[in-house]
Amino acid sequence: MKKIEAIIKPFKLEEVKDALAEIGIEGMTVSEVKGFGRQKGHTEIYRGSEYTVDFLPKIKIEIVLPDARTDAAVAAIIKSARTGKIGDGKVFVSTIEQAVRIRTEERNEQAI
Amino acid sequence: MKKIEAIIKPFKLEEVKDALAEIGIEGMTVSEVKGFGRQKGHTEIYRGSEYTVDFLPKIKIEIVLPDARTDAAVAAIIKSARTGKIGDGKVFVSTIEQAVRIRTEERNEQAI
Amino acid sequence: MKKIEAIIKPFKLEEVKDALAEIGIEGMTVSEVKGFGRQKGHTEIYRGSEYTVDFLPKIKIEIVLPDARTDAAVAAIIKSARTGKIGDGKVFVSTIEQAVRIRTEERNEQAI
Amino acid sequence: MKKILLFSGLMLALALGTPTLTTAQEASADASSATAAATERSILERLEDLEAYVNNVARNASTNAPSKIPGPGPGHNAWQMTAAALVLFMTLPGLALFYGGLVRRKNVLSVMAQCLGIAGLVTILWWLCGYSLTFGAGKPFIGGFDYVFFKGVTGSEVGQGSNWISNNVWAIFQLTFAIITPALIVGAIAERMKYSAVLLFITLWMFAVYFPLAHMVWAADGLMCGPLNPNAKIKALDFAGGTVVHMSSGWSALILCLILGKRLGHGREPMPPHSMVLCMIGTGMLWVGWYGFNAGSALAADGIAANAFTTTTLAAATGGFVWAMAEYVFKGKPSVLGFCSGIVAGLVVVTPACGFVTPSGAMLIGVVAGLIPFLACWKLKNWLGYDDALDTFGVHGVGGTLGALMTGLLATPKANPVVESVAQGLMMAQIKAIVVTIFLSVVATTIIALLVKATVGLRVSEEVEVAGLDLSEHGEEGYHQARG
Amino acid sequence: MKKILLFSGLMLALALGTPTLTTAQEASADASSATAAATERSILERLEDLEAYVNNVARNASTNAPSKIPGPGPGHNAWQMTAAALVLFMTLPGLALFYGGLVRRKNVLSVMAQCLGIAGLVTILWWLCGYSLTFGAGKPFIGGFDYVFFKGVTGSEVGQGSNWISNNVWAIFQLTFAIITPALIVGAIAERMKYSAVLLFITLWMFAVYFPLAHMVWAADGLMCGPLNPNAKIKALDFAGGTVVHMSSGWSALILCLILGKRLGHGREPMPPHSMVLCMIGTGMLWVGWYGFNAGSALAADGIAANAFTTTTLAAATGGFVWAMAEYVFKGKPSVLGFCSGIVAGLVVVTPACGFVTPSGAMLIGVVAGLIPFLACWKLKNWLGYDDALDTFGVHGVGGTLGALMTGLLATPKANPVVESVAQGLMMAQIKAIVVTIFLSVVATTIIALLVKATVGLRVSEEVEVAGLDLSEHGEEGYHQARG
Amino acid sequence: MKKILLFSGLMLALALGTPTLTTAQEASADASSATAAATERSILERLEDLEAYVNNVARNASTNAPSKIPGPGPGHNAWQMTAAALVLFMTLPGLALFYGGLVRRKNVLSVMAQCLGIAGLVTILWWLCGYSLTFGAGKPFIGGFDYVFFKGVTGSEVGQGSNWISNNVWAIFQLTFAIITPALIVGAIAERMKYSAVLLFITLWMFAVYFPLAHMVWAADGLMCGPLNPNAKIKALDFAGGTVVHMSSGWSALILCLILGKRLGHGREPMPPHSMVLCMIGTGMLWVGWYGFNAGSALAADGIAANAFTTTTLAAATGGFVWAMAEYVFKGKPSVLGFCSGIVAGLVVVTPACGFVTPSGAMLIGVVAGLIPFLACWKLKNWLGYDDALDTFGVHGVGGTLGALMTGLLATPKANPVVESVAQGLMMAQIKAIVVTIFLSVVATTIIALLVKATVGLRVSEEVEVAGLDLSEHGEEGYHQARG
Ligand SMILES: Nc1ncnc2c1ncn2[C@@H]1O[C@H](COP(=O)(O)OP(=O)(O)O)[C@@H](O)[C@H]1O
Ligand SMILES: Nc1ncnc2c1ncn2[C@@H]1O[C@H](COP(=O)(O)OP(=O)(O)O)[C@@H](O)[C@H]1O
Ligand SMILES: Nc1ncnc2c1ncn2[C@@H]1O[C@H](COP(=O)(O)OP(=O)(O)O)[C@@H](O)[C@H]1O
Repeated sequence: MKKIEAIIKPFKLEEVKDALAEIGIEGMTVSEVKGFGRQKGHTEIYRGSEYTVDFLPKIKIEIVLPDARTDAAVAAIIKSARTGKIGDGKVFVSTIEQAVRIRTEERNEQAI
Repeated sequence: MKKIEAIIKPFKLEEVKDALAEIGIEGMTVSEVKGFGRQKGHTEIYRGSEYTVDFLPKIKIEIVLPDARTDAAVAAIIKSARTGKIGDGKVFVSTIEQAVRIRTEERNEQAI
Repeated sequence: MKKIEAIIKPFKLEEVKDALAEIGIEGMTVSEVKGFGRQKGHTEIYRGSEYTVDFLPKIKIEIVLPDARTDAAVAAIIKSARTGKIGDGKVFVSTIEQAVRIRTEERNEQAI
Repeated sequence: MKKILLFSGLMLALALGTPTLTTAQEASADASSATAAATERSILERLEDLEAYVNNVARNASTNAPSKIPGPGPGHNAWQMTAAALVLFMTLPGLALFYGGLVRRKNVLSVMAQCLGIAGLVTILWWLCGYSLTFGAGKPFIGGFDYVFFKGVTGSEVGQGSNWISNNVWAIFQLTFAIITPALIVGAIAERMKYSAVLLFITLWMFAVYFPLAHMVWAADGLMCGPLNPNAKIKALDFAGGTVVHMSSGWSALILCLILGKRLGHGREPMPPHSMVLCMIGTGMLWVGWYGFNAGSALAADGIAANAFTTTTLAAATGGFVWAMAEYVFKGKPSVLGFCSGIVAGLVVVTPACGFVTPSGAMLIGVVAGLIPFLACWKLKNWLGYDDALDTFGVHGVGGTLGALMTGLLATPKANPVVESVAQGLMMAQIKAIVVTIFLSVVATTIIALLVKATVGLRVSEEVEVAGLDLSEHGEEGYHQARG
Repeated sequence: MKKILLFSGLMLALALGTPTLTTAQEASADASSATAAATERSILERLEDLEAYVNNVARNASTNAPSKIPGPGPGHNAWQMTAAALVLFMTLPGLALFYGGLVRRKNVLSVMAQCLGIAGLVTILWWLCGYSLTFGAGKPFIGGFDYVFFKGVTGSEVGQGSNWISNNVWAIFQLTFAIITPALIVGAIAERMKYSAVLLFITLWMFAVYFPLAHMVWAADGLMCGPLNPNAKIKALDFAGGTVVHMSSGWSALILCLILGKRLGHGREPMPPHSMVLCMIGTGMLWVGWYGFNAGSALAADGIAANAFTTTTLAAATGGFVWAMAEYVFKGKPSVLGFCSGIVAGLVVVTPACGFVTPSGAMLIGVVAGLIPFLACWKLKNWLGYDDALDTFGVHGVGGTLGALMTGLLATPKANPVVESVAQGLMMAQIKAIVVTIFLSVVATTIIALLVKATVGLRVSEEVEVAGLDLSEHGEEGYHQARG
Repeated sequence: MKKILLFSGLMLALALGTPTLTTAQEASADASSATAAATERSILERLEDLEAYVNNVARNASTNAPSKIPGPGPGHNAWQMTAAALVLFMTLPGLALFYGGLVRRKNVLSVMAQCLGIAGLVTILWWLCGYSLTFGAGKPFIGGFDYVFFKGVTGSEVGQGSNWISNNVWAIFQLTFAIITPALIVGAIAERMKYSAVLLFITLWMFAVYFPLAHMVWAADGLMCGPLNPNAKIKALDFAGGTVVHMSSGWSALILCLILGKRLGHGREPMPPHSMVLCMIGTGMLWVGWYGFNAGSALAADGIAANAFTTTTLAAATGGFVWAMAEYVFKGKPSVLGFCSGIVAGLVVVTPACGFVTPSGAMLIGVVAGLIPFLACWKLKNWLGYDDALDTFGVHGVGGTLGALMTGLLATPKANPVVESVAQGLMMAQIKAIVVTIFLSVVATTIIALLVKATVGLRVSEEVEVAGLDLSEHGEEGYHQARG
C-alpha cells in the first residue's frame, strides 16, 4: 500500500475531495498545517510593530490506498488542486506496510 | 524502527494512552485531524442554508518504536480504541530509518 | 528522497526555520501537535477538580528533501532546536518515493 | 408532536390575551375619569407630593383630590428601567457566557440555548399569568388572577411595585428575576440534559416553586414578607432574592443533578472549562448587572438603593479577592476561576442583605462568601460526589442559604429603618424562611424531575453526550475553523 | 490619493467648525440675558413647572417670566444619557459581534472595521451638518443649516428634542441611530466589498437616504411626522425607527447586495458562522441596548417610555422563542441562531410600534416576528437567490416593513394618547410611508452603488476574497494561535 | 508565608472595621435628631429647594430650618449609580478584554487575573482608608482619617461629593476610578511580571501616588483643585482624571516597564495580539463605560454632564477615525487595532477636558488624539526602545499629558461657567499640574519598583515566561481544545 500526502490550498479541499470521490476514493484524513515555501507570506502591522507572517495556512490530506490506485489518485489531486499560482502545494508518496481497521481488525487492502 | 499512525475517535485518547503505557510505551505525538470515510457526517442548519459536514473530528497518534514492539502496540491500540461502531479508525505502519533525540543526540532505538 | 519529521518546542520554530534557511532549505510544512514523553505535564485546578495535563504543545516540522541533504538538515535542526532540557523533541527520517509539485507537475527532486 | 402542542398552546394563549388589548385600557380610562371629578389639591399638598417624589415616599393620602403628579417619577423610573435592563444583561449574555465558558467546547451552544429558551418561555408564562400569580392579590402562598395577560399593568400608573415607578416597569423588572432564577439551574445539569426536558421541567418548576415563593417573599400579602405584610406568619427579610432566586435555584439544582446522574466520564476524564475567557467576561457582566438586581430592588433611586449599591460592590470585590487568596494560600495559585467564583459568591451572599446592612457588614459578608462556598465547591462536592457541573449548588445554594443567615445576623435599622419592625426574632424568621424554601424546592423538584423523566425523559443518549449537545440537539457548532 | 483627500477634507471641516467655538455660545448667552429681564413667575407657576417636569409636559407658557427650571430635568436627562449609551452599545460592540460571529473567520475583522469606520465617519458628518439637515427647521423633505457644527446645540438648553432633555444629549442620542442604520447594511455585503467603497457608499447614502428620511419621519416639519406635524402630508407613526432605521437599511442592503453580486463559492461551499458564541453575545447586547433605542425614543423616563420598555421585552423574548420553536417543528432542532434571529426580528418589528401598542399587541408582534422573517430567510432568500450574507434584508427589511404595518394595525390611544390624532386613515398613511421609504432607499442605493462601482469599484479582487478581507484590507488576523 | 500575612491583615482590618457598624450610624442618627429641632421652611424655600434639585445647585442655605428634601435627588442619584456601574464595566470586563486580547494566548488569563486582583485589593484599601485619605478633609497633599471604614459614608446623606448624590454612591463612583487607574499600568508590564509583585507594587503605589494625587486634584482642599479650592496653589482643571488617572498610570507604566525590562524575544519574535476580536469588544465596552467616567464626573444629570457626554462621543469617534485614516495614508491599511487605539486615545485626551470644552473643541481634541499618540506608539517607542507591551505610555501617558494641555487651551466659560474663575493663567497651571504629576509618578514608581524588586522580585523566571503566565502563575489555560 501507499500513502499519499498532499499539501494543498485550503479552499481547494472540497474540490479535491470530490475529485477523489469520483475515482472511488472515499477514505482520507485531513489536517490544518502551515506551509513555508516559495509563496511569500504577508505583512501584519500592530501599532508600532510590523512583521512578516511566513507561514501560510495549508491543508494536508493523507490517503492510504492500494499501490494500483496511487497514480490515478495523484493525478486527480493535481488536477483538482491546481490554480496555477505559486503555493499550490505538493504531493508526496511513500510506502505503508500494514493497515488495520480498528472496528473489524480487517487488515491491509481490506482495511482501507 | 517502525512508525505507527493511528486514527481514532477523540474521546478514546485517554484509554489508548493508558493501554500503551501499560505495555511500556510512553512516547507519542498526537494531533487533531478531520476524518472522512464510511462514517457519515452530520447536517448543520444556519437560517436559510443547510449543509452536511463530512469531516469528523478524529485524533491521530504517531508512535515511533522498535520493530519488535510494533505488534504489541498495534494490538493495544486496537483493543482500547474500539467501540464497534463505524468510524473507529485505522492503524497504519511504516518504516522509519533514523531517529535522533534532539537533547542528547542519541540515535535510533536509544532515541525513542 | 527523504522525509524529515522533527518534533520541537514551539518557541524554537523561528530559530529552526532560520537554521534551515541558512543551509538552503526553504520548503517545509509545519503543524501544531501535542507531545507525550518524559517531560512531565502540569497540573490545572478548576474549583473542586484538579487534573494533570500530560500532553504538551509541540510543533511538528515536515521536510521532504534529496537524500544528499538529509544529514545536513538533521544536524541543523538538532543544533537550533536544542535547549538541553527534557522535552526538546525528536527527529525521524523516512523514505519518500515520489514527489510532485502541483502547480507545474514537476516531479521528485525538481518538485521540492 | 410535543413541539406542535407547545406551539399551538402559545397561539391559543395569544388569542385569549388579545381581547385584553381593549378591556384592560378601558378599565384604566374609566378609573382616571372617575378621579378627575375630585377637587383640587392645595399648593402645600402639591408641594408635599413633589417632596414625596424626591424622598421616595407616598403621596399625601389625607385628601380626596387627585395628585397632580399621579404617574411615575422620572428619576426613580429612569433608574428602574436601567435596573431592569441590567438584570436582563445578567442572563443574556452574562450568565450564558459565565456558564458557556465553563463547559466543554462541544456543549457551549446548548447552555446558551437553554438560557435563551428560558428567557422566551418564562416571558410568555409571566405575561400569561406568572406576574399575576406572583404579585396579584391572593393568599399567603400564591397570588390571584387580577393581572393575567398584563391586565391593568400600565406605564402611566404606579403602585403595584412602589410609589414612583410605572407598574409595567415593575412587572418587567420582576420578569428579569423570573428569567435568571431558572437559568441558574442550568449550571448543575449542563452537558447532559435533553433540551425538551429542560423546557418542560422549567415550565412546571415556575408554577410549583418560583411563582409561589416569590409571592410568599415579596407580595404585600405573602407568607414571609416581613417588611410589607404585617400579618406575615414568618417576618423574614430578603432584599433582592436570597431565598427566591439563589436558594430556590441552588437547592433545586442539587436535586435535579442527583436525579439526572453524572456526566459520562465524570471523575475520570478531565473536563476543564473550554474558555475561561468567556467565563471572565460573563463574570464582569454579572457584577455590573447585579447593580440592577440589588440596587434596583430598592424600587427607587434613593438612599436605600445607594446603600445596596455600596454593599454590593464591597461584597463582590472582597468575595473575589478572598476566594482567590484562599486558593493562593491553600493551593499555591490564585486562579481566574477563583476570582470569578468568589465575585459571584460575594454577590449571591449579599443579595438578601444588601439593602439592610452597613458597608462593614458587607465586608464581612464578602470574606465569608469567599471562604464557605470555596470550601463547598472544593471539599463538600468531592466528598458527597454529586456532579453539579458548574457549581450552581456550591455557589447559589450554599451562598443563598448563607446570605439568608447573614441577613439575620447583620441587618440593622441603621442601614434601613424598615429593619426596626422585624428585628425581634429576625434570626428565627430567617431560619424558618430557609426551611420553607428548601422544603418547597426539594420536594417540588423531586416530583417534577421524576415526572419529566417518566414522560419525555431527562437525559440525552450516550452517543449524543459524547458527540456534544450542540450538534445533536441544536444542529450547530460553537466555533468553525478557518477553511478557504 | 483618495485617502489624502479624505483626510484633508476632515481637517478643513474642522478649521471651519472651530470658529463656532466662540459664536455659538455668544448667541446663547445673549438669549439668556434677554429672558432674564422678564418678571418673576408666581409660586403656582413655579409649582406647575415642577409638576410639568415630573409629568414630562411643557412648562407653563402663559407667562413671559422665564421658568426657574429652564434646563434639562435630571430624571429625564439621566435616562436619555443612559439610552444614548445603550444605543451606542448596540453597534459597538453589539452589532459588530452579531455580524462578526456570523462571517467566516478570515473576515471577522473586516466586519468590525466597517462598523468602527461607520461610527467615526457618521459622527463627523453628523457634527458637520447631518444633525442640522435632519433636525434643523427646513422643508418637508430635508432640514436646514441652523445647527451646522453643532451650533446652538448645548447641554443647558432644551427643546430641540423634547421639553426636559438637553439639546446636545438629544443630538447624540440621534447620532447613535445615525450610526447603527448604515452599520446594519454591512450584513448584506459582508465578506466581499472593498473598504474604501463601503466608506464612500455610506457617505453618499447618509446624505441621500438617512438625513432626508429621518427628517421626514421625526422632524416637527417632516413630511411623514404624524405625531408632531399637523401639516404632514402623510400622517404616519414610527416610534423608534421602523422606516428610518430598519426599512431603509434593509431595502438598501437588498439592492446593494444584488449589485455587488454573490460571494465566491456561494451556494456551493459551506459558509457557516465562524463563532455562534460571538453572535449570541452580540444578540444579548443588542437586546439590552435596544431598551435605549425604543424606550429612549420616548425622550423622557415617563409612562410612554415604560410602555415601550415593556412591549420591547415581550416582543423580543417571544420573537426569539417562536422562531426557535418554528425550527423545532419544521426542522427538528431549535438552534441558537434561530433564537438570536428571532430576538432581533422581534425587536425590529416592535421598533415602530413599541410606544403605541399594548403588551398584548406586543405579544402578537412577537409571534409574527418569529414567523415571517423566519420564512423570508429560509424560503424567500433561496427562492430569489440573492446573497444577503447575514440576512439584513430578511430581518431588517422584511421585519421593518412588517413593523410599519403592524403599527398601523395595533396602535391604540389606550397605549399612547397621541395615536388619537392620527388614528383616522392610519393604515393608509403607514402604507404610504412604506412606499416612500422603499422608493427612496431603492432608487438612491441603485444610483450610489453604480456610482461607487464606476469610481473606486465595489468588490475586492478574487484573490483578496479567497485570502480573507482581514489580512488583505486591514493587515491583521482575527485570532493568532499559540506559539512559544 | 507572604500570602498568609496578607490574608491575616485583611482579617484584622475587618475586625477593626466591624465596630463601626454601630458607631458610624449612631453618629448620623444623632445628627438628624439635632436638625429635626429647627423650625419649618417656608413654602417658597421649599419650592426653591425643589428647583435647586432640578437645577443641580445647593439648597437654600439662608435658613436654619432643615430642608424637606435633605437626601439624594432621584434623577441625579440614578445617573450617578448608572455612571458608577459603567466605570466598573470599563475595567471588568472592558479593560481586561482590551488588554487580554492584545497579549499572546498563553498570557490572557494573567492579564485578567491582574485586573481582577486589583479590583479586589483596591476595594479593600478604599474601604479601609483610601477613600478617607483621598476625600477626607486634610492637607493640600493628602486627606485625613474621617472616613476610615466608610465611617459616615451613608446613602441617605449628601454633600461629600455633590449636592444631590448619596455620599456612598460618590464613594463607590470614585472607587471605580481608583480601580481602573492601577489596572491601566498592567498594559505596560504584561506577559512578564510576577503576580505577587503586581499586588505588592499596586498596594504601595496607591498610597504613594493615587490617593495623594486624587486628593490634590479633586478634594476641596487639594493643592491643584482649581474649581473647588480658592486657596489652591495650582489652579488647574481636570474634569475626569487626565492627570489623576491617565498621566499617573501612563508615566508610572513607562518607568515600571523600564525597570522590569523587555519581554524575552522582544523585537525578534512576532508577538501579535492573540485575539483582535477580544480587543475590539473591550474597546466598545470602554467607550460605553467612559460615559460614566466623563459624564458621571459632573456628579449630576445636568447640562454639564450633557456637555461631557457630547464631547466624549465626538472625541472618541473622531480619534478612532483619524488614527485609522492616518494608518490608511501612511501604511496603506486601516486596521481594527488602529480604530481601537484611536478611540481609546480620543477618550483619554478628552477626559480632563470633557466638561470644559465645546463640541468643536472636542472635534479638535479627537483629531489631535488620533495623530500624536499614533506617532508615539509608532515612532517614539521604536526609537526609545522600551517594551511598553500594550502601549499604556503611548496612549495614556502621552494622551493624558496632551489632554491636560488641550484643556488649558480649549477650556471656555461658554461650555462651563466654572472655567471663568480659573481662566487667568490656566495654561501655566496646567503645566505645573503636569510637572507635579509626572514628578510624583516617576519618583514614587522608581522607589517602589526597586523595593519590590529587592523583596519579592519583579519578574517571573525565563521558564515561566516561555511557558506562559497563565499556566505557571494561575494554573489555568485560557482556552481548551475540543476532546471527546
Ligand atoms: N520541501 C518541502 N517539504 C515539505 N513541504 C513542502 C516542501 N516545499 C514546499 N512544501 C509545502 O508546499 C507548499 C507550497 O510550496 P511553495 O513553494 O509555496 O509553492 P509551489 O509548490 O507552488 O512551488 C508550502 O507552503 C509547504 O507547505
Ligand atoms: N484510506 C484512508 N486513508 C487515510 N485515512 C483513512 C482512510 N480511510 C479511513 N481513514 C480514516 O479513518 C477514519 C475512520 O474511517 P471510517 O471509514 O469512517 O470507519 P471505519 O474505519 O470504522 O470503517 C476516517 O474518519 C479517516 O480519518
Ligand atoms: N516514541 C515516540 N514516538 C513519537 N513521538 C515521540 C516519541 N517519544 C517522544 N516523542 C515526542 O517527542 C517529544 C519530546 O519527548 P520527551 O520524552 O518529552 O523529551 P526528550 O526528547 O528530551 O527525551 C514528546 O513530547 C513527543 O511529542
